[in-house]
Amino acid sequence: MKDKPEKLIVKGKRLDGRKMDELRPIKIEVGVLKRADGSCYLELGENKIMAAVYGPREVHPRHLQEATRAIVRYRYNMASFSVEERKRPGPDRRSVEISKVSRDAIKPVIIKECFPKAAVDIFVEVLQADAGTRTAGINAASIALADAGIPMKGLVSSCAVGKIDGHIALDPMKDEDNYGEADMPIAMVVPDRITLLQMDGHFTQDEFKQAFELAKKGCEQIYEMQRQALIAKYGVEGKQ
Amino acid sequence: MKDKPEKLIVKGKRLDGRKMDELRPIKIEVGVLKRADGSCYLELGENKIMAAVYGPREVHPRHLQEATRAIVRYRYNMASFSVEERKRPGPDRRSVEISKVSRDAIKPVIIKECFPKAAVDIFVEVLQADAGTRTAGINAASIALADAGIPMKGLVSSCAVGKIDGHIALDPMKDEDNYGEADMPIAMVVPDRITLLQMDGHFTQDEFKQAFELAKKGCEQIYEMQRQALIAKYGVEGKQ
Amino acid sequence: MKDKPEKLIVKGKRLDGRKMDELRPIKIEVGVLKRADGSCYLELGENKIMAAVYGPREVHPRHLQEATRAIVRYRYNMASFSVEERKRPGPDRRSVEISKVSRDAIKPVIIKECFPKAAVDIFVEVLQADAGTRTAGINAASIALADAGIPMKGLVSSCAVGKIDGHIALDPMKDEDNYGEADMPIAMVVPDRITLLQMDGHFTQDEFKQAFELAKKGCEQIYEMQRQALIAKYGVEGKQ
Amino acid sequence: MNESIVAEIRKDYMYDLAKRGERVDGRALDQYRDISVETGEISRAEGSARVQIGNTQVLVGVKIQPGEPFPDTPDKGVIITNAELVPLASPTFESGPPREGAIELARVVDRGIRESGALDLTNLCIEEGVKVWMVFIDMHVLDHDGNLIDAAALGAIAALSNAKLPNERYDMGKDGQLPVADLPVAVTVVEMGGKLLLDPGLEEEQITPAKLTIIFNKDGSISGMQKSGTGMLTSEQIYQAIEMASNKAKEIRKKFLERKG
Amino acid sequence: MNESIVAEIRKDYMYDLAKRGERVDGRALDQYRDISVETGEISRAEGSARVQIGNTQVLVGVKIQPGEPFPDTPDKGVIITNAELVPLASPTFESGPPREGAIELARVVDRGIRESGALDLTNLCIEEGVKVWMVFIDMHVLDHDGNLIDAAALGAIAALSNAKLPNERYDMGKDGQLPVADLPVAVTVVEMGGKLLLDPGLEEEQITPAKLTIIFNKDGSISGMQKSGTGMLTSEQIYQAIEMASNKAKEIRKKFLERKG
Amino acid sequence: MNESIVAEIRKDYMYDLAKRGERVDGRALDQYRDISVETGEISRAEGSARVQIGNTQVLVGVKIQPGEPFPDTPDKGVIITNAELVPLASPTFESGPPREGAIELARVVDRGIRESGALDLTNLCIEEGVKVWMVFIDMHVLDHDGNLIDAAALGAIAALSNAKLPNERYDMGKDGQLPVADLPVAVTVVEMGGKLLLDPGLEEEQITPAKLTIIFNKDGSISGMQKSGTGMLTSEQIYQAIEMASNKAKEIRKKFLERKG
Repeated sequence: MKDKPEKLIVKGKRLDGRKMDELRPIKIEVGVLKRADGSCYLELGENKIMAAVYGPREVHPRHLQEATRAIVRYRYNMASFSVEERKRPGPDRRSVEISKVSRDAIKPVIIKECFPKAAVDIFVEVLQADAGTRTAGINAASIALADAGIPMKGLVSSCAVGKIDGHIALDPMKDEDNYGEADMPIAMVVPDRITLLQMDGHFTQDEFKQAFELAKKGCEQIYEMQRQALIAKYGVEGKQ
Repeated sequence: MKDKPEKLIVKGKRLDGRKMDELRPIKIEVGVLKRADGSCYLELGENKIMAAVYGPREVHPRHLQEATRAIVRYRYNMASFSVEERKRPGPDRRSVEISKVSRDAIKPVIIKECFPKAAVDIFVEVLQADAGTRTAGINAASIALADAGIPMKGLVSSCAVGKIDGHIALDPMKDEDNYGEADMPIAMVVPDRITLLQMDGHFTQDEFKQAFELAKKGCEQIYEMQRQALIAKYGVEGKQ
Repeated sequence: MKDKPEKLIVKGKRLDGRKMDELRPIKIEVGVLKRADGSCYLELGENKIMAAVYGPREVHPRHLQEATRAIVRYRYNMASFSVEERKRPGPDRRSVEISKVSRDAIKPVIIKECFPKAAVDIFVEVLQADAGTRTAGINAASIALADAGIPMKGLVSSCAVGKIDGHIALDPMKDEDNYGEADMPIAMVVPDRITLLQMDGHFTQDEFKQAFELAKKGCEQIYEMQRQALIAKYGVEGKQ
Repeated sequence: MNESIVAEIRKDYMYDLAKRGERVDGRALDQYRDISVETGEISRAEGSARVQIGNTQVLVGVKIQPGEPFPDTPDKGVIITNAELVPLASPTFESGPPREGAIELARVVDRGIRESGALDLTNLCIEEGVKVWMVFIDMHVLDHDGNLIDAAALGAIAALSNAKLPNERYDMGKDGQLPVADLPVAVTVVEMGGKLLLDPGLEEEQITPAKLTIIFNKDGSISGMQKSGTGMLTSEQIYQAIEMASNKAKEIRKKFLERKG
Repeated sequence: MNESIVAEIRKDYMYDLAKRGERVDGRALDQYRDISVETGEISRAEGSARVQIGNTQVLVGVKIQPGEPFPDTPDKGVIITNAELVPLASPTFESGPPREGAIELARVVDRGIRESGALDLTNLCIEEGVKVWMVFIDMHVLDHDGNLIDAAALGAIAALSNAKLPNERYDMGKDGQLPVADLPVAVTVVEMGGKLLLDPGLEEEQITPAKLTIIFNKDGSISGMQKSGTGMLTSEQIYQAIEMASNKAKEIRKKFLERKG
Repeated sequence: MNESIVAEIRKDYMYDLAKRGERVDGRALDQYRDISVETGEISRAEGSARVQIGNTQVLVGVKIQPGEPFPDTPDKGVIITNAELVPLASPTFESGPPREGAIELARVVDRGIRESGALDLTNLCIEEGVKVWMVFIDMHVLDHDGNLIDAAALGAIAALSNAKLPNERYDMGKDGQLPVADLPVAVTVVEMGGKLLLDPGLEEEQITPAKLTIIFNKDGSISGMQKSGTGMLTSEQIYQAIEMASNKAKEIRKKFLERKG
């Protein structure tokens, strides 16, 4: 790990030149995989994420089936080479938790009643990581679901907000995350339905409010980009 | 591990003041858990044991079902903090063997034909260990079964006997077990049906006889305490 | 590991006195186990191999069943004490691959249509290893199948060929394998149906041809020994 | 099928109650169940606490042993937090390696301890780069009647507050008290029929679409949050939940942690 | 269902036989099957023995390698005993990590070796706290026709008696003989219809409710016992079993172990 | 059942096509699909390459870190090759530890790299017996449309050719280029209806009885072969396959590997 930079904010700008309320550049490609029913490749700064959706499809093992609706599964996984120090392949406790909260974040928008007894499987592969992989993964997964034609009540948009040298800042990148004082990823169905909220670090209750409002603004911007990507592909918002 | 005490027996008394044929203090509480169908908290000296019974209940996976009677499962587990050196969570070879012989010790008294295709699950958690956890666990499990209203042919009562500085002694505690020359846990349905018998160490055949007879006396005392605990709770011996 | 011998070939002879196209001594015993449906003990030089076949028998778990034919499973396993440095029990990546290619090598001769929904299970235990265990295992498995009365289109015969100090040599033993430049195990249904072909090391295309032709000659010799062993046991070639 | 209809009716009933400000067990929406905290029960552990919230029961043991530091933090002690949802505690818990529920529980409690600064890890260095104290926080669930997370988190900080540094056992002088710098308290709120309820019981937890746990420090600041469940919350609900939980956290800390301080 | 009726009839038949002092394979109640012990077959191992008891066949390999001692016994060698019930040996054995049957088998044999003092572990120290001999006893079952435990235990002690210390391989002088101080022998007795039978065959083992294995030292003392099965034994039966087994153990030791001594 | 009849008909159709020298996707029998190789995409890795063969897509990352050598090769670096067939890439891939398909894939690629001498392991020694470079080759399959092995092998050598030695990160001077001595290329041939086809697409791969992968060095010699599938090949077919593959390997190497050299 590199040493902590002396300052994370210089003259109101962040190490990568961003303003406090500025997202990193985002690139979205829809429908990039052949085998998956829906897919999305997404870059958020240095993060490179591939998401795929399979479904509706048969459930194995059978006893997991639900009689009146589809089950939704979500697997967040990091490629071994996606981080500085090679990661052992396979799930660890962190990825199990992220898979769980991401599933909780995405599931509310899926109209599960359309596919009784079936499964909708969401796979997110982190090809390169630079802080914010879970939020980037949720954004990509949301688009991949639309690409797969899974009926949804809306898109889920996600981003994080951090506290950096005492300031609230949108979408922390790796150094800001490592050396910052707080990190809070949220996911939202625009305009105001929160489906993910995690926080660790230190926020006064006032700081929390400021951060939370900023994060919601970030989600709104991301939502717009998600929409545009789907319109560019389909002419409309992910309708089949 | 502490060093071996110079003598384990001084003037016919053991390190904790007990006589050779004396059990450690026993405390029994019946029905201490809400979710379990039956439960028992038991202290034997420094041992603290929680036992719970679930059942009769459905068997998963299905292929383990038996058409004409219940299956009985037994899981002995040590809490990580129950021993001096923190134990990694989960089963190890020792706990697998103890689970097996404990199940063999308890199963003969359960009237399995009452519940075809069902399971009776027995869980024993060692919260603090001080030699004798398997016997204490069997005693607690036996009471938890009665508390759950599982039909039984009798109670199983269990205790160990050891050889300490050349003397046969009832119910060895940790130092006696660590530095003793033999250890023999037994379980019995009073008056004379042995359901568990293990021994390791060194016994002449005469010593074995002496030890075995002493262990049976110990079981009889424990049986009396088990009965009293159930009577205190139910007025009668575990009849529903 | 011992140091590399200065020369692996001296005056046209190999370290164990063999000629370049000479197999190690082979010993075959048919039907040596009671519980298995078919079995074979085989020695190839210092290799000691036990193979057993169970089947046709029921398939567990059920979903692996195939409606119109038997499934074939093959497990290659090394005993912990079979190699110089004690091997941890259980499958490793090498044994998983060997099991797979051995199954691919054996399966073509089994008339699977005779036993719909059933399994034919082949187990190969390496009791002592000295290079060539997978080929020796296939040879033994082939006989064990015949011993079990499984209908087959033919016997599979297998041997390896290596490049040793620049020379092509049949059936490398351990030192030749460790210090040789190439190793190529093949399996064949005589006269010319190749069912296994693996190679690693360095062969020019000409060397490959020379090696391949030599390996086929080796397989023919082995086939003859397999036949003789079955005739000795059954009077005919494994027909029941 | 009948079973699921009964469940549906029961759920509707509980939602209706909630809308009227009532709960199945008679509590007010903002009423916590009775809490009890007993410490020091496990003498084999360096610290321990048994927490009961209603019928929910969690036993937390803290073991402290010397070990090697992580290469990138050579001067810091190590915290390892683990939750065991043993099958003794609930008919729905199974044997085997921790599943996502146990992992999430452990990780949320872990972050609360860590981020609140409850343990100053540099205090736990014995010899830089060579030997530090490893603090194992093992949360053993004994009876699961809802809201495990608040119980486990309370048990963890109570066990830490009560733990000693076992210097004697390792020939490093006299035993000391594990220094604890803050007292984070987790409080969980669930949403039901548009209303917020403190401290969900098992049945409430099973039917609620969304749960929010907030961990507060002594000074009222927040050191951790975790939303779970597949429901959605409005900003308004989140702000309201924080307010409800904030007061309760202060009360719990005062009653069960500070009196020992 | 028919299958289980046939099994029931067969069981009754065997019980009736036992009551009359007879067994399905024609043996007397106290008659052991034929035993054969071949040692040294696996030259790759430091010691090995193939034991057959009737059709039951176990191959035991002993590997001896230098390794680190356990921290709490820095001057003692290490014994690691493992049993593999590979699926080649029985239609009921499955692939995968050792199940309770294999674990119990290994642990009973292990305790017999250990508690009898067969290996003096302090003899196996090379450099205190740094390097000791690790003795791996691997019991590989090849054919399971009942009474694996006696076969495995006999194989273990025969393989140890036959093992060398591979000093040369590790540049520590000449190879030596592994010093073996006692010769524990396990003998198993089962109860059937009130009678006791020595050395159960597979079919007997499957229907017997209770099995008792006793491990005897050279001097006739006992270094291990293990009751298994879900039956109950009376004290009288236990005393009688010890007597039956004690004589047999002496005989087996004399015939298969001491002649090599 | 219908499904399997359809599959049977489809299979017959493809066999018939092959006999006439045609393929379902319109390719000639010896025609490879379009290949693309992009390197350096993953800046977090020391080397990386994304290979596409038709719709098949594999991303290979190479991580290089210091570590301990194996005791028996104290002066040699270590190669660790791993393939992840993640469930994102195909409806038939499942989560969990690598199954035999992934293991075979990794091991074949590994042998090709190793046996070709592409990496001179003695060049990767930092301090004999103490510290060497560990080269992790991780092959992450993203889209499985047949012939993963050629794609993975090509990705592996392309990523290695493109990798740097991260000396700076470990305070060992300037970053260097990982020295790559040979450029092994794997080419796969399948048999169908007596004909040989280069570069099987997914559907072809699923119905072919036998597949042969051959790995060629720069000088045309062979460093690895692997037959898979339960079909049988004649000697003639094997010789012919080698010839077909040999030419193609040269072409691929020239186009996608040497231009970077």
